[in-house]
Amino acid sequence: MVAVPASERDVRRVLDDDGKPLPGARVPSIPDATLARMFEVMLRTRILTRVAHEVRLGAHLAAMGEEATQLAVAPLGAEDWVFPGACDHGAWLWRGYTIQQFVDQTLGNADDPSKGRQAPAHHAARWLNLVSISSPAGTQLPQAVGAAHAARKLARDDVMMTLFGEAATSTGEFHVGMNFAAVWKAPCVFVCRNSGWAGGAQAVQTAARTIAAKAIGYGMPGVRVDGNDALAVWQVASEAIARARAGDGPTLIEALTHVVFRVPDPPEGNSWLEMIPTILEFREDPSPKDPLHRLRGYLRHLGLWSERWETELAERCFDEITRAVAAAERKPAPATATLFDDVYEHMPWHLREQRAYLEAQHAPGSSPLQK
Amino acid sequence: MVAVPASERDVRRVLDDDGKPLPGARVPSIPDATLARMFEVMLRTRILTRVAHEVRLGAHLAAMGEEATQLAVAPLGAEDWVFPGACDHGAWLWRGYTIQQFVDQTLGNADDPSKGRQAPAHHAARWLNLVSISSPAGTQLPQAVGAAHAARKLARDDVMMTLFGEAATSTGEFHVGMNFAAVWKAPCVFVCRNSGWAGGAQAVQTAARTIAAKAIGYGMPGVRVDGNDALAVWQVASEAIARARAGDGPTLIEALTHVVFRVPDPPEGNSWLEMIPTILEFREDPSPKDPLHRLRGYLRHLGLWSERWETELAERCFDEITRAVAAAERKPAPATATLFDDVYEHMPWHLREQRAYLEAQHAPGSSPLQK
Amino acid sequence: MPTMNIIEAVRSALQTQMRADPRVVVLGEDVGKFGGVFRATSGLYDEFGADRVIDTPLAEAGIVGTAIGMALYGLRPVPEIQFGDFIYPAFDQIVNELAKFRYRSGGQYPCPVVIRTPVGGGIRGGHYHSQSPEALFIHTPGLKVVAPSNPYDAKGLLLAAMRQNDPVLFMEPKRIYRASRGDVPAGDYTVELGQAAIVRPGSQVTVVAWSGMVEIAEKAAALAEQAGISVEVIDLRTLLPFDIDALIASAQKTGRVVIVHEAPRTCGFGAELIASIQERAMAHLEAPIFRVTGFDTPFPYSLEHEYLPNPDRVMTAIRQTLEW
Amino acid sequence: MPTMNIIEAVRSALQTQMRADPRVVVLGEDVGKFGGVFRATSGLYDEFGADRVIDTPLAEAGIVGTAIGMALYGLRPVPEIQFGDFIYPAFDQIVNELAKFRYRSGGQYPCPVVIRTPVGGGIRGGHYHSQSPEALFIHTPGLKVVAPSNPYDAKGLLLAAMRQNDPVLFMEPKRIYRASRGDVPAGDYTVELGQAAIVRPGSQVTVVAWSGMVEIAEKAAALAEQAGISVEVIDLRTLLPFDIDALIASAQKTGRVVIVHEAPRTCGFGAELIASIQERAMAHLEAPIFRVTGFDTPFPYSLEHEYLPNPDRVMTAIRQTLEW
Ligand SMILES: Cc1ncc(C[n+]2csc(CCOP(=O)(O)OP(=O)(O)O)c2C)c(N)n1
Ligand SMILES: Cc1ncc(C[n+]2csc(CCOP(=O)(O)OP(=O)(O)O)c2C)c(N)n1
Ligand SMILES: [Mg+2]
Ligand SMILES: [Mg+2]
Repeated sequence: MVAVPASERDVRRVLDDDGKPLPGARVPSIPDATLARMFEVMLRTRILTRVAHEVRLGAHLAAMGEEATQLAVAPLGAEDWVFPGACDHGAWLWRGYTIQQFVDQTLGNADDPSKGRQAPAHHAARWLNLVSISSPAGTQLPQAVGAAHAARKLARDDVMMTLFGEAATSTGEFHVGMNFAAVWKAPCVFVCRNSGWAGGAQAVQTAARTIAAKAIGYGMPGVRVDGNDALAVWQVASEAIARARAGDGPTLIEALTHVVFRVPDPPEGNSWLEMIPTILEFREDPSPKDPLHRLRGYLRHLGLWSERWETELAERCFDEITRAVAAAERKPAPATATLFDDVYEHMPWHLREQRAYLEAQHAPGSSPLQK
Repeated sequence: MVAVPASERDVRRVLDDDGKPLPGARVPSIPDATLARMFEVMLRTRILTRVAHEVRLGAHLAAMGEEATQLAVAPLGAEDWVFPGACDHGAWLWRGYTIQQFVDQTLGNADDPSKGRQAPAHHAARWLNLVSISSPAGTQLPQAVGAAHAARKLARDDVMMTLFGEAATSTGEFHVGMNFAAVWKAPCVFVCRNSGWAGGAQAVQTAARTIAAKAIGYGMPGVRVDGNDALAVWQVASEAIARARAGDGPTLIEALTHVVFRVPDPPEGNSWLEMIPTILEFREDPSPKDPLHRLRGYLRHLGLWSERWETELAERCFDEITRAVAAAERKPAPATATLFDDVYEHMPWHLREQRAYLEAQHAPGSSPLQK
Repeated sequence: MPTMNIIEAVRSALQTQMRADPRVVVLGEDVGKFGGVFRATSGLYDEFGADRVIDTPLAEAGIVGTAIGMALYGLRPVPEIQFGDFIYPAFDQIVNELAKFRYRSGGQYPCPVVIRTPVGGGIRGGHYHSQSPEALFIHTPGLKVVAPSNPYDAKGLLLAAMRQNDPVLFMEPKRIYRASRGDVPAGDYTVELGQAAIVRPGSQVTVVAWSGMVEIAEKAAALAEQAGISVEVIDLRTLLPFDIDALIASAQKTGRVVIVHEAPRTCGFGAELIASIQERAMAHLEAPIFRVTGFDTPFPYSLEHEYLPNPDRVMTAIRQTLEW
Repeated sequence: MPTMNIIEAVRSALQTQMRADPRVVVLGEDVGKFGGVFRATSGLYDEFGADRVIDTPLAEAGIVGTAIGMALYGLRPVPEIQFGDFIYPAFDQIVNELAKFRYRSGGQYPCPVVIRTPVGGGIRGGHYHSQSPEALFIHTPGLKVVAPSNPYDAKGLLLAAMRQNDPVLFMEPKRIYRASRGDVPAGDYTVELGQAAIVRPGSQVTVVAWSGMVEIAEKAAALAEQAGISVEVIDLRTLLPFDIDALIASAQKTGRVVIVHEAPRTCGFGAELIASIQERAMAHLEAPIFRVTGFDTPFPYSLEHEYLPNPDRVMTAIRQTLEW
């Protein structure tokens, strides 16, 4: 029952390099409004990732070019859960996380939904069934599997999706997550963004010819998809979600992505508001793999795209970021005493004591030198 | 370049159920003396495992029936290293670990080569290139890979072999060990004893059809072998060792074994010397899978076996165990002060202090009640 | 009231809570049909089925990792780790994930997982079936750590742990799993987390212990009594957050404190208790606070009884603090 | 003598020892061509090649597990863990394997692996790029734990660590990786393990610190001086085995001790130091030993400077111990 691609070249595509449906390709039927929204979210993700990169906050460059792959979440329902990796900003925007929330989290101010607890790009949105992100690679995999198994135990038909980079496939967590999922037939979709890029370097992560082939060792189907082709990603994700929802178990999706911008690291100290206007020119990926270029081509092919529409989208996005940053920068940091909240449901004595100590230290006139 | 069996039924065999070469099988050419020694070690392993089981020391029953698989180490050279699992007693006996050492370790007396530090079945023999065993499943895999990589870095052509049960394939350590080995093309042979039995129970470890299939996900060849067929095990192990030695990288061997004796757990408090004679009758495995039965058949076929020879071997083994136990029981426990040796090369102040404290506590007249 | 040993008490707690709350599930290696390596879950599979008593492959990171996901989604998982010594493959999931989920999400994602695991030596288990790793988890903000010493507390504390909303590491004293017997209500009750018990009142020396060492402390107190010394024995029961009030009250009363634990001495939990007590009750202390602990070696095999604290050693420390 | 920062000093130690001993290899994520996330291994790949500067897949258990195998076989591996926060996937290999190999084999299998990892906060790294996990390893018999605070010690201690035969966890203070500069001999020298340094002599209060907190302790001592208080600052340098003689000598001299560390307070290494000092020098202590530490929360992001000990807090503790 285990399907895996016959060869490395067996990569699902729907669109050609310019966004026209390939001859003979099954084209998924996606409503026009949804297609337009996909383009909009991909564009916003691109801009947001780039701006955040330029101010050295909350995004690695490596995520640029992965916008279509991040939209593997698009065919999910709102009740389904997502366990994202560290730079799947598109998944957040798709589900309704706002740019203001994004910026508030990035700056860690008092309005951050996570209360300024984590470094940039480590969001959490319970109301969107988007699970809190951590840095250690791969840890979200067994967690997604547990949630998926729980959904079945509770006789709900929710599906879990988790996203991760190809380097995460080297972790023990990948292995135990995949293995438990297959043994339990958990309704879980594993989406690996294979960019050939890990952190700052291009380390060899595996001697296997494909990531999808790893599925075989778990008795799970594995599929490869062109991660720059938003329609193909939609299609394989839809199939995997349907399988999971029908009780047929998990799927591993290997999405081949690429690293878009080989621009140098920005200097420290760039400011948001200065950087925003200068980003416009970088919006386009010079490579024919650009997922935005392809989806744009498809939309044009359908008569859904115009230069003016895209320009408006981009400008609205810059505008939103500008306003969000301006607002965010006016917001205070979380109150000092909140440092001790949420360690436990109810604060135990030792944290109450430590909070009192900290408040006393911060009280006016408390400097030990003045005594 | 990755070879894996075409189907579950693709399992290497050389001998039929009664030890005759199967029609068309390539029979490995093994010197007569080696074949006889293989039978002897398997028989001794069987007896030792069973006796140790009856006195509830140092062996699980599950290892009985895996004697031929443990001899995957037989084609190795003495310079090659073995990272065994917890019950690969045959590997130890094959390499020259004596029954006396086995019993001394089991009883943890002063002559135990590991100084009574570990529970039974956790041997270590540096002089035999047999690496110290620990309990946590799978931890020896990356260690074997590291040693293998080290051998290549030092331009030596030593090969490492590691043995483990099928449950260990569920651990993160299996994954990282296999992955590093394949990425580094380390000269390492992975031998999985697949008994379908894990500890006291038969938990499902994987949804994959075979363990060998897991090799695909690492870009490593995987082979299946009938683990009850000593000649087939010798053959696949020899091939994998040769590949490793030639610089062609690691191999995963899945040896299909079975659990021989479904006898109940013995009562607590059985003594070695009482149990030894009563074991004789259990020597034979009723199932046609018994690896001893098969190798016996082959030896008979070659004219190398006689009833009398085997009886003598068995009696000599019982005799050796009897004498070893009698000697071991007369040996003292390790001296109390040795508790603090070997934590570090040189004992730091805090351990010297703790040793002095313990010696004072044990000094005559030191009972606090007498003060 | 029925008599139970610790295993039976744990099983009774699991059964009670599984009947009361359909969200409770048990998972781990061989916890299902087989009933667990120490039989703590035996019978649960028959009563609650494979949906709620879940066998897993051999992978502690998977057991805890999936338990986290279950808890996030709304179940109340109670994973079992076969031996405390095998908890380390799950260390990252416990320390970086489970303990931090509530905090890192600003309170959005509580993670109520109760991890049960047997700890401690004295069963001829060697390095890998004997360890007492409590200090590692007490040093991990976001976890609670509970360590009962007897059947009554085991059931009551486990029920309390399963009913609150923070992750708990529940350590069970395996050496006395069966040896420790006592009256345990068949029905429902809880023992509040964070409360120590004075298991023996006394006036001259306070001995603090937990888990398998409470028995040793009590034996030492009995020896002391024979020698005319009145010892108060405190069973800490919850190690994080620990009952500072009980400790300080006793230390202020006796002025002399001895801590007993099985884990290695250096950076063990005894050190924290000493630090916390001297910070608050220095003026009352008549002597340094002494520790009777396991030594700073890996847990040994042949010499395990030389390694383990015993009543004699505790008695020596009691004398030492009195004679100081 | 050249001036170096800590990164350069670490690199210089690696280069010196790799030239001296062909068995030394470096491995880890991106340590090769890329030169390491903090550039500590940059240049080594060019000089020593891919055979001795080994890139690995992303798997800390694999990095440490294979390093163990290399050491058993006869190499002297120096693995790098990118951040101390990511060491937990290797916890089982470190605690159950690396630390116990020599002991469990009766001395047959020494395992000389030196694990380098950056620790500590103050770089806006949040939960997962800021932790100080030393206590977990100090509680693990069989390991040595080293934590330099400046370039000179970093090079000398790392050279010493690579030349002895026990496993070492070598923790580097990442906040001051580049900010801390000083004279460092270009050539070969060692700083003996197990020896503290009195970085500032004083008579009234002893402040004990290590790693990134030594700087804070020194600043507090300077503040104290302005207030007419003479503070002795001890940089522990090696945390296991720690220099008990230096601690006791200073405590006996001053009678007042403050411990400063970044890690959470409860069950941190400060507790052990307090326990050890009061056991041996109680009669000399004029006040409880106070701790200035990180709080018992996960390492925060926005409020990290509220979390971290600072000179003001140390000064408060100094006053407290004097006024007690
Ligand atoms: C367990 C662990 N070790 C090390 C790191 C440091 N690190 C951060 S990103 C990264 C590379 C990740 O590459 P990949 O998984 O391909 O994700 P991508 O950056 O391409 O999204 C590494 C090693 C980490 N996050 N987790
Ligand atoms: C990490 C870890 N968790 C749990 C255990 C407890 N345990 C001991 S043996 C065993 C089953 C091992 O089965 P398998 O790997 O198939 O080996 P076999 O017993 O068949 O040789 C388990 C779970 C362990 N040894 N290590
Ligand atoms: Mg990548
Ligand atoms: Mg097995």
